[in-house]
Amino acid sequence: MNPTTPHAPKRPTYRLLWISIAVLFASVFAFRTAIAAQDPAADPASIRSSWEVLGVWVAAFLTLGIFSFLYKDNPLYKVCESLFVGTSAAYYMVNAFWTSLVPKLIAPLAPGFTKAYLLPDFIPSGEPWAALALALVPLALGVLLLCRLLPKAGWISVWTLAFIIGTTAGMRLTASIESDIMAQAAAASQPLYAVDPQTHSIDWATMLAGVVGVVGVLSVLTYFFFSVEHKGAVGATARLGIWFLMITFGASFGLTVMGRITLLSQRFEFLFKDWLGIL
Amino acid sequence: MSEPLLVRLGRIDRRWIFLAMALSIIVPMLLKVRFPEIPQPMARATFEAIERVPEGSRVLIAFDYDPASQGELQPMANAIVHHCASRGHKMVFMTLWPFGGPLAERTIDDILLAYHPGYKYGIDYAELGFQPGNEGVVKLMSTNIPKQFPTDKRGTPLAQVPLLADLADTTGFKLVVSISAGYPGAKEWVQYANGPAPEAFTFVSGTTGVQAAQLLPYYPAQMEGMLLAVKGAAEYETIVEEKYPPPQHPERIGDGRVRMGPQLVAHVLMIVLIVLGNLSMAAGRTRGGMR
Amino acid sequence: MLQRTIPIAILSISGIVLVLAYFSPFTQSWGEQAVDWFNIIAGIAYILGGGNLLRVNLEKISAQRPGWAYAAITVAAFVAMLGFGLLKLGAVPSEKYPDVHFAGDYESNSAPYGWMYWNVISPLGATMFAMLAFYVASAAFRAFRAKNLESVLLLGTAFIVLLSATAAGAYLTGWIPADSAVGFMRAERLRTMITEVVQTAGMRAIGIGIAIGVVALSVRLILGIDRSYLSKDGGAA
Amino acid sequence: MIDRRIQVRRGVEAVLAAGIPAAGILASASAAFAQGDAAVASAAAEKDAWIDPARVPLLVALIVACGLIVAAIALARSGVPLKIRKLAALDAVDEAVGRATEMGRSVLFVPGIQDMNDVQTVAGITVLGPVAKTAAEYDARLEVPTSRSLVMVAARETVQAAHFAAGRPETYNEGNITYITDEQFAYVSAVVGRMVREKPAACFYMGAFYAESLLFAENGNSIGAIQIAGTAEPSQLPFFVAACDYTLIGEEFFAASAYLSGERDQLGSIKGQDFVKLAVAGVILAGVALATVAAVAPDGGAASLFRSFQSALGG
Repeated sequence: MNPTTPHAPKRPTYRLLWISIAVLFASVFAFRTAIAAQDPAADPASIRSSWEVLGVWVAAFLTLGIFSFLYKDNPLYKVCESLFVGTSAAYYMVNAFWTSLVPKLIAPLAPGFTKAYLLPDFIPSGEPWAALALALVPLALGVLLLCRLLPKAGWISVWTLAFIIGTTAGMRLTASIESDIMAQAAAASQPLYAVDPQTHSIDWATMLAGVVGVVGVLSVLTYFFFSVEHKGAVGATARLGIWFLMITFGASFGLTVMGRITLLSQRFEFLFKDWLGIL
Repeated sequence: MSEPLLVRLGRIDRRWIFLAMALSIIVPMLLKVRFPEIPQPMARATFEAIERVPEGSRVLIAFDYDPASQGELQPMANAIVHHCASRGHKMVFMTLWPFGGPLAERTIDDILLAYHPGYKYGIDYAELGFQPGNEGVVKLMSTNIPKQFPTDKRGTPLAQVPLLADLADTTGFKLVVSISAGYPGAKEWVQYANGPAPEAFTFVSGTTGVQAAQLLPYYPAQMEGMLLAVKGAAEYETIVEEKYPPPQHPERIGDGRVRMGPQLVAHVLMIVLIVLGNLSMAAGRTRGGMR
Repeated sequence: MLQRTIPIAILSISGIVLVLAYFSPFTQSWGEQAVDWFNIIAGIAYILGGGNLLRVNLEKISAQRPGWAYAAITVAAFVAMLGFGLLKLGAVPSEKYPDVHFAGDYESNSAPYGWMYWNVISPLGATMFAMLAFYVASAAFRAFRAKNLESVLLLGTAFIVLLSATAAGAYLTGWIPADSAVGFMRAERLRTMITEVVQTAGMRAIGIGIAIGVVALSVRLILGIDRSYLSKDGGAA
Repeated sequence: MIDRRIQVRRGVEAVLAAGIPAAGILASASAAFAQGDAAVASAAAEKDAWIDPARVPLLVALIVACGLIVAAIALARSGVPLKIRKLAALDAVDEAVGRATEMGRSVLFVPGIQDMNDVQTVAGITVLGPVAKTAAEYDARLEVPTSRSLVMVAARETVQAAHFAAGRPETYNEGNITYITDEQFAYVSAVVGRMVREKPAACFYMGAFYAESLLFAENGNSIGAIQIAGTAEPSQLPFFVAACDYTLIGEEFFAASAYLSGERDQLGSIKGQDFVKLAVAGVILAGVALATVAAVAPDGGAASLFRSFQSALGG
């Protein structure tokens, strides 16, 4: 497969980028030392250990490295990205090892070793043989799964995949019907008539909400009905369903945008409060 | 005849838009712009749901998110933990996300122990930590917690932790809270813990803007309370701070309201960008522009 | 036989056990045991992820393909984090068992593993996601067109939600008297109506549709009708 | 409802060893386990029911739903012709590819960023078939950048088969279907770079998408391309619907792939899901009727009927 870059572009110069980041760091460093010299109490970082201060600076450097992609894709961004991919993959493995593999796999297989070196508070099970036997099953299936890494023996991992897919299907079958179909049908069954308990007059607001709710669910369900062409009454209902869908997607769009903006303001908060200390 | 401003605007370099978004957040942040938050029905219902849980009951708080969603969800986590501690609840912390563990621990140090120094590990609060398996963890906890968590996060068998010794399954909690950024999260708690035993415990969730829409159908029948993104957090913080003012460091449960300042300016910018984009396209088309 | 019949049998049996365990208390602990194994294997799968990453990047380095230096950084970061985590280097010794090295807390901020979580993984992950605010802004200007009634409805609702989610909404519609007939036009009333009535109805119908799709797929898998996961080279996932 | 479930747990574990399904290889385990921890029979004096009484409504719903789906698949297999309603996005394929050929520009097809184990990616590759066939007939250049090697293999097979079906096997060029990288944002920036350079006239986004749906839709718009998307990812649908010309929304995407694949089982499954949807709509209508009558006459018979209806559904 030929590499996808059609013609080697003139080696892009990132000089402007490096200079601007270097100047930024130097000025911030000077700025912070100036504040610390004036009045040590004013600089929140002064009380924290040097280990933490180094951490804040590394975090700020990496944050700016990722933001530099907005200006142009550059080596600094690629370094940050590969750092992220490497550290997070290792974090997954270490976490799974200490939280699940040690207490649930190594402990029953090697109780003595685990109690001595890994989990001092570990209490070996009453029937070590039974615990061992029950731990051999996931161990065997796990080893089969890891065979995918070997070029030839990859096919055997399908046994473990079958167990994972089967268990997932079994769990989701009952859960989907109970919580996402039956309970939703119950919640959708709202009355089309509502009386205000005190005044015994019609409570228009609740009644309207009930009608709109019921019409909304049924019309969107009609839109997702594939056995009948969208013509005549079905077509009109489906059209109403599309309008409900558009308002639903509009509201979801607003919520998603709100969420993304909050994440960005937290990053700027970090840069201006924890790193620059001017917020 | 030079092109009208609008059509030239259509070809603007997108980095100017990036700069506009950055400034729309940085400027109000540095000017410390604040707005009063009037709590709406959903945030108030969440507060009432937690208030109805009798004082000193055992509650489960699941930190189902990672640092990427910390900006949206940490304010809710802080406010909920403070609210539960002020009610004297016995709190059990856990997470379905591999990266959630340290977030729970930092909330314990910054909020729980800072505001309520009387809380002792093993008696008033405990940590179960993370377990892989996504919905499988919730499924197994709904019937057999000791099998899912042989030990707590510190490696002590559950039998030796007073708060967890008699914990058989999720019906052992009076309140379950899932601070949820996606899968696995609040939806899996509704399907695999609330579904099997609907009246066993009160279920409340705080969620990101992205996942909020998918959880709305569960409110209020299967989920008594729901905090929608940073707006929900800001409203909920207002009510909690009114009733349970923190002894010191009040700013630690104020992040929601702090972030609502830049939020307003950025939202207005988004609307302006969409309107301008459409105007420039319309202007472009009337001059026989591309497509 | 080994490549087709046994996997299909394993899938069907584990699926049926899980469904049965939900209905009959007698088989409940069978279901619990299957899910316990499922969770352990999910943990082992993370090792597969790490192994794959190592293999792909080591190949890239040995073949000196363009950008192999970044692959080297990924491998170095991976090995460093793995070393600090598995060997608990620099971990804070536990008070109860100071002499048992592996009982130490490796995730605390002063241990290298915890330090890298808070100062490398956390800022990188958070900033990667924060970039989306920039992308949604430029997409707002260049992609979201009000070309027909449907898109006008969508963008109009988005405007209402964006405005009413902040104090701007209250500012713009605060003058409408709350108890008057047109009181529902107030921003927060509009937002509550849109979110709790219309959006809930729409998402409820979409949710029911997706749930029925999950039921159909699960039935096809458990009854062995759908065998796409057994694709030719055996390693479908 | 709290104590309605009979907690017979410890007593059953002795039976467990004999019934370990997945590990038939461990006969010794069952023997060792049989004399396991004392089977503490449940303290409750109640008779151990075979089926937990509270789950009976769920069991009925499960049997009805699965029955309808399996029946529909059997119907499809027996050769009954099954029709799926017209999907606007599919009719737009000819228009889009035709336009690309007129303007002498390429067609881009992005099959999402997940692997073949994701149902949406499989549906995306199925939709690739007819798109490739139309492109072959119009002799338009079709590019398919993928982010998983397995997806590239599947895409190449589909496009080659499409070229055969269009009767032009010689125009099939394997080089147009490339594997770029597994990493999400690296893949996105590579594809977006190519979009801006080659300015395809028609862009298809069919599969599982996350945050990058924005980037594709934005750049597609800025080069003036017709954009047709299809995904079941709820968080990305608002962006695709707002930015693209046609969108296959959630289930429509799976219905389209079933219709295009023409595979009996898939068509039968879609039909079965329609039957279940009809049943659910019926239940909702009944519920609404009961609720309305109960609201009108709060102490009438309907009110108690409605309460049992709600509790049966677990509402």
